[in-house]
Amino acid sequence: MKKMVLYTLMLLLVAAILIPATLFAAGVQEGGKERHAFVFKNTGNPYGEKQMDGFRIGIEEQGYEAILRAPDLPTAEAQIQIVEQLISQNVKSITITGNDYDALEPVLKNARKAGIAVLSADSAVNPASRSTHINQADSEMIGRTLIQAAYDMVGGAGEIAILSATSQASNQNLWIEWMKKELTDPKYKDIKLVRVAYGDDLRDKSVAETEALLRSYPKLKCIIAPTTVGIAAAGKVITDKNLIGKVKITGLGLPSEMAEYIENGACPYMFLWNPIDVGYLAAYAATAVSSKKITGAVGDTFDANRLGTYKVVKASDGGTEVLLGPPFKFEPSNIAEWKTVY
Amino acid sequence: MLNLRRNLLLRAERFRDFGLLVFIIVLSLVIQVRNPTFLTLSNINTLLVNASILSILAVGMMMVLIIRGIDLSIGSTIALSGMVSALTVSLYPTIHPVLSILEGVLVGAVVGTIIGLLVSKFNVLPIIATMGMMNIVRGLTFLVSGGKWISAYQMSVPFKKIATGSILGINTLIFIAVVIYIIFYYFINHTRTGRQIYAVGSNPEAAKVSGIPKTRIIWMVYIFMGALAGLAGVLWVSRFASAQGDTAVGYEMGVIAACVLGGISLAGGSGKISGLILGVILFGILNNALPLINVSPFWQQGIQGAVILAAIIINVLVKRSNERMALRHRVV
Amino acid sequence: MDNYILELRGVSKTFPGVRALDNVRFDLRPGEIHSIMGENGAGKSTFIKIITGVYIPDEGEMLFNGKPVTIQGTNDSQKLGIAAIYQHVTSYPDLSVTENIFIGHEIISKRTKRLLWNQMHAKAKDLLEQLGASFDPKIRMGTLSVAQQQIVEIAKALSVHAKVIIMDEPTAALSNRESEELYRITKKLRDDGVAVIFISHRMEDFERLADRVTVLRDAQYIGTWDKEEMDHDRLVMAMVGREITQMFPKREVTIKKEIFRVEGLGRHGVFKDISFTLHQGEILALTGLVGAGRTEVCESIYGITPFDEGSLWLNGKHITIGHPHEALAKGIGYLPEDRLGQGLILDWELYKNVTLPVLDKFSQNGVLDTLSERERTKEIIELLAVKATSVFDKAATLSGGNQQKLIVAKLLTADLKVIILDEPTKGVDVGAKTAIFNIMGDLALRGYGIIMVSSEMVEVLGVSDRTVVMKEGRIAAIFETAKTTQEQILRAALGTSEEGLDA
Amino acid sequence: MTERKLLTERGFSFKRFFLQWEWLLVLIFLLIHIINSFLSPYYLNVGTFVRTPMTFLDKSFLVLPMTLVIILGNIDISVGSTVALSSVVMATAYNAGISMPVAMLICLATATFCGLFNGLILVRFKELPAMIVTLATLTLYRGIAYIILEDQASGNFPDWFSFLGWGSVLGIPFMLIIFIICAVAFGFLLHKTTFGRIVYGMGSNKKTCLYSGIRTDKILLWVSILTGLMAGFTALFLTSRMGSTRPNVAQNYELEVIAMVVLGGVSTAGGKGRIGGPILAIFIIGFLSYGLGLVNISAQILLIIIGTLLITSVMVLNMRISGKRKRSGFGSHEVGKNLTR
Repeated sequence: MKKMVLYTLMLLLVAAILIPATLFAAGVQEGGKERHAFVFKNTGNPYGEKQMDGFRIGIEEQGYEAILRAPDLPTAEAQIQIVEQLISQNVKSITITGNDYDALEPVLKNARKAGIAVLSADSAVNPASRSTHINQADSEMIGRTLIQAAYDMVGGAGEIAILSATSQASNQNLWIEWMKKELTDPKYKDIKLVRVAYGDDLRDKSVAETEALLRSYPKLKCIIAPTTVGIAAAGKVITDKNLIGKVKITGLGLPSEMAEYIENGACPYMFLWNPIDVGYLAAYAATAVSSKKITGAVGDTFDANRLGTYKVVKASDGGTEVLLGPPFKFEPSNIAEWKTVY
Repeated sequence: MLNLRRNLLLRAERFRDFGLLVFIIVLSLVIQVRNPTFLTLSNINTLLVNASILSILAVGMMMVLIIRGIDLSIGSTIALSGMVSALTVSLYPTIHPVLSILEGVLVGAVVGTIIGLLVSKFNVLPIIATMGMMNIVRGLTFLVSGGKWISAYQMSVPFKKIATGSILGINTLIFIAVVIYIIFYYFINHTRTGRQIYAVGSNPEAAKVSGIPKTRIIWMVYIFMGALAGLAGVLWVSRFASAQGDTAVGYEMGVIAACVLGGISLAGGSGKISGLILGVILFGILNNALPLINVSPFWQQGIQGAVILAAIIINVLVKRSNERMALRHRVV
Repeated sequence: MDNYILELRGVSKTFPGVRALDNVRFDLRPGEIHSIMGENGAGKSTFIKIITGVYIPDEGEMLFNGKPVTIQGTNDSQKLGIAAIYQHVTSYPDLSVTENIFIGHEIISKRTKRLLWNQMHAKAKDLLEQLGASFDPKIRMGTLSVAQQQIVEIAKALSVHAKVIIMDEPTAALSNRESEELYRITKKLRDDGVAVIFISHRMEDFERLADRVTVLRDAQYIGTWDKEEMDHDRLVMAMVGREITQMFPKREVTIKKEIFRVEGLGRHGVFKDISFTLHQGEILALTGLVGAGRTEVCESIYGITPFDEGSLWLNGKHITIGHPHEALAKGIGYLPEDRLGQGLILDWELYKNVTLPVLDKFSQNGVLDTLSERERTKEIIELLAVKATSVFDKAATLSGGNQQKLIVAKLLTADLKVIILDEPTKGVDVGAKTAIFNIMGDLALRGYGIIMVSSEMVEVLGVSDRTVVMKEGRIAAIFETAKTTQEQILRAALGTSEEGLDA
Repeated sequence: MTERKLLTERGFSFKRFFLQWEWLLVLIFLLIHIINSFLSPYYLNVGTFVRTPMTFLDKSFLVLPMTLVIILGNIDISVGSTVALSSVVMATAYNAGISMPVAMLICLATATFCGLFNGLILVRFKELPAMIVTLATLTLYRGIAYIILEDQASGNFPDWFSFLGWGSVLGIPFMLIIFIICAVAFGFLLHKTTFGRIVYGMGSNKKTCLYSGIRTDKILLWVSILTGLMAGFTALFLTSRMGSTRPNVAQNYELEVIAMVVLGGVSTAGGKGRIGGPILAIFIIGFLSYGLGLVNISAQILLIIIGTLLITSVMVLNMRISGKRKRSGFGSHEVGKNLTR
């Protein structure tokens, strides 16, 4: 009897490996189609899902096959493993949204040695490891625009604070730098940036940090949150503490997440580019580079079907990048139509 | 001599809670000095609201620890139950909040049942069983959500009211937490089954001969833990008005830490609600106050670690010195 | 007058590979103390586990008050009014005394089902007072002494109004005084009409208590006798199946020079002013009531728990011992009281157990030489006549006596001068006892100095050359064993004597 | 007195030999390769077997000491944080102008100290279970890493440093070579030396070891130190592979590592298990996730698979044990009682 159980369990054990494998093996079709890969920060992030969708559409339009990957945790270690696996599948190109600016350099260099075109999108990796970077929006522009937004929300004078994502997120930090630069403009002499808090993109921590900000700085007039989780958490707190109108929220957020708070006025308006377009553009850039049409050098131009023609320009970090365009402004008037999209 | 030993043991125990209380008071005063808004009603309210979810989980974890177990899967369970209930709400906005809560609790209970089965019937060590379930449940969460988040606007107002509303002037979260504490205080102190939890943890061998259904007790405790985690999941989602796949990753460590601060021993058998409450409050203060007193965000984790370490070590030192003193005073 | 309250016929029980009980019968009259005796492994424990429903017999029938009954679990036996007090006290250290008494049959209010603490505490207090115990039922069980815990167990039995109370080696862990207390209580129970099954292999228990005795040997029923028709020797014969010519083999050793001396040893609140000397070839008994601090003294000497004052002298040289490791290095070995918990690693092969204290001897710069380990083990356990088939046997598979021998073997691998044996015959059957005494004798002959901690007057008198009696952490008296009597020692232990020569 | 000859030699028994847990692991290992090569045309090539190990070997250095820790009956959940801290310290040291070799030594030293610190607390405060202590240091160490590096990543190490994680000698990854050396060393330590014997002893019954004159504290300290040291190795290789570091590297490594050890047939109850199992487990989980990665199975499916693998394998293990001897609830006392006779 014990033996029986033993063997059935052993079978279970094997099944644990076999069944899912065979089930999901469908994921690979053979047949010489060019394969282009997109690696996002982590799974279960709608923003990322949308980028992947965009990428898939862009690739399949061109008659190629898209591989969409993401680790379960947003770490560089995990992304390295995924890239390794993509290299062995000798895909044509890899487009990655880096969980770390530098940490992926070695593996990505290997990929390029193996003749794979490597691009970064959304969150950059360092110039040494990429042909070019698909920048959803110019960091400088984002930084400055957000400060201007805050300026206009607080009516030219008052305390503002920043609620960022993890202290480790490269692009957020870049934007914050630009915000600080913008603030040096005499025009903002009455605007006081009291604190940069980090919500680590965790709901509970973001909420706690927001509450702390409100408590420590009763005169706080505006919170800038350049991160989807942070801004939603902030909006939630403002709503619950019915401070709507007293403290305003702006920053970068998902329409779906923010619809509630834009509609109830906690957040007069916020910005975001269309992640679908980011992925879509990345798709065309990737094929362009992998097919040697362009090298990703400054001045190269390529056609991105419905988005039109794009030009590779110099990036602030010394590498090159492709700018998607100005961020889109979400306000009560248009939020309704977007909240269901992403 | 025996009475002496007994008294000092009691003293050590009482002293523990007392010492913790003193520590909390001192800490609060220090913070109060640095930031006068700390001991305001509204802040204490926020503090409690933020601590309430953790405290609910802590009750379950206490019972698990008492029966010499541990549960690392609660973070994932929170995510799953939260996601499931949020999905249902987004599909049927008219569903009554109480039903969503029950739904979440049910999901959690199912997870708990599986863990309990593994631990009590198949003798899988708790740490392993729950570690495995942690992965499985997390994976399931991603599967059911298909990578989507459920956002504020997709949730019915009553559902969001679960966390923001208030009963008898008290915020619902706090209210629920308090109710849970009362229920479980009564349960583990004044019912037969409740005491049997302690019995099993105190001497699992003896349980056999004195006819205590060891297996069933252990199983039950894990079901409770799961159910509470499920409840916490719904509250979580309702509170933050958003459900995502990676909700509460690594949350279990915080809960266990709170229990440890509350003086529940991982050796099983012992642990009191009173101590637990203190532990949870201390943990809540650490989370709430550090941002308040302008501690650099980069120092917060370090400080928390240091406090936990200090707390457990001081606890030991106090116990020891008590025993040594008692021995010195004993004449031979 | 054959109205039996409990009667078993042809009961058999088999475990994988082990015939634990073979066609055993037994009967019990109300208001009698019926002693079940037999060596370890004779099947006593299995037998009572069957009565209490922990095990279910393979064959045989059981009658309660003349009516056949089947007991499927502990609950059934409790319903019938059978209560058991087990060898290894099965209490809940973290729970209060009250709970320990009422566990399984708590007093709960009919309506709300909540526990009625006050009633339970009150009732518990009565029960304890009936048994002449004074401690507060609210305190945690873990803070009680073994004896007190057993009283609680008895109170538990009373609380269910048990008609049959089974005591499984209750005196094993008790000092004489506590045993006296237990005898009193047991007799009281009997006079109240309770039928008591008393399991033990302490002769004293039988002589002081039993009305009748049933003897088991090797899972077989040997017979049942009235107290009167049984004397010590015949009982031992029945138990062992062979005649024990000499329980305490006397051998002639000429006590040589002093080898070890303890001066003014003291540990705050535990013991004080402990001074004695030990000579080569001498067996020094260290006795006294349980809790008198004997084990504590030994453990301090052995370096388990540091002492606060006093000094140790080995061969006239002052030595300090901070850790058992140093003790062994200096030639002092200790056989701990708790065989399973401190003496052996049960799921280890014999040879691994034997060489554990002296692994360095069996390794070149850290690398083990298992072959020599096994060879040495073979020699030494053959020397001590440990019953085993190979050195790969697991320690757990040995009987109590052989396990004890195995621990002695551990000591012998290290070259020692002083050996401290803490209750070496505790829970060991008659046959093995003799063997162990023989070994001690041989060791003495070979010039070891031996300290034997023991509560059993008989063996203290039988084996030792001198006797150190401790009382409440101090030395009450030191006797030349040959020139002393059980009474003297007892009086010293209980603190009613002044006599005794000093060290 | 017994004339009966005592056996000191034990003949080779096929049953004993093939009933070892490792065989099941080997089976699974092969099975995985077969499945994988069926699933993906890219699987069966030299590249796979050369490059794949690199993708998971960094954390497997932790598996070796963790095996000791668990056999010892303890657990250490602070290893991930230790890796992070030592790696951060190394980077900071290097960027403060200290030469790389020295910085690497500092890294190892830091890690070793972390281990030692755990060990010291465990020794001085025996009342505290390892789980609690390491839970506290888990938070503490990573906290310190954050204090040091705040929101910065730190890197730009010399080029040769990347050789550790990427280079290979005669086609064999350098990491693999080092790992094999370490594995052999640990295997020897655990199975051939007195140290290993005592580790098993303490795992089965600390008291007995103490009463047998074993300096248990010393052993415990050494195991902790070894754990720290190996965490240092992991830090070196991980950092080398990433070319830069930051306070949040090596998240959740502890759980992955413990999972591997347990899958390797080491009982968390202590005293049982061999080094071979965990090593096999490393490669099983490694190649499994790699192979499934090749067919682009999503991360969450992988989570589920590994979870199931862990639980089922442990259940099988339990069956074997309880099959061997009558099951006995808790504690060795009970075993003793059942089998006495």
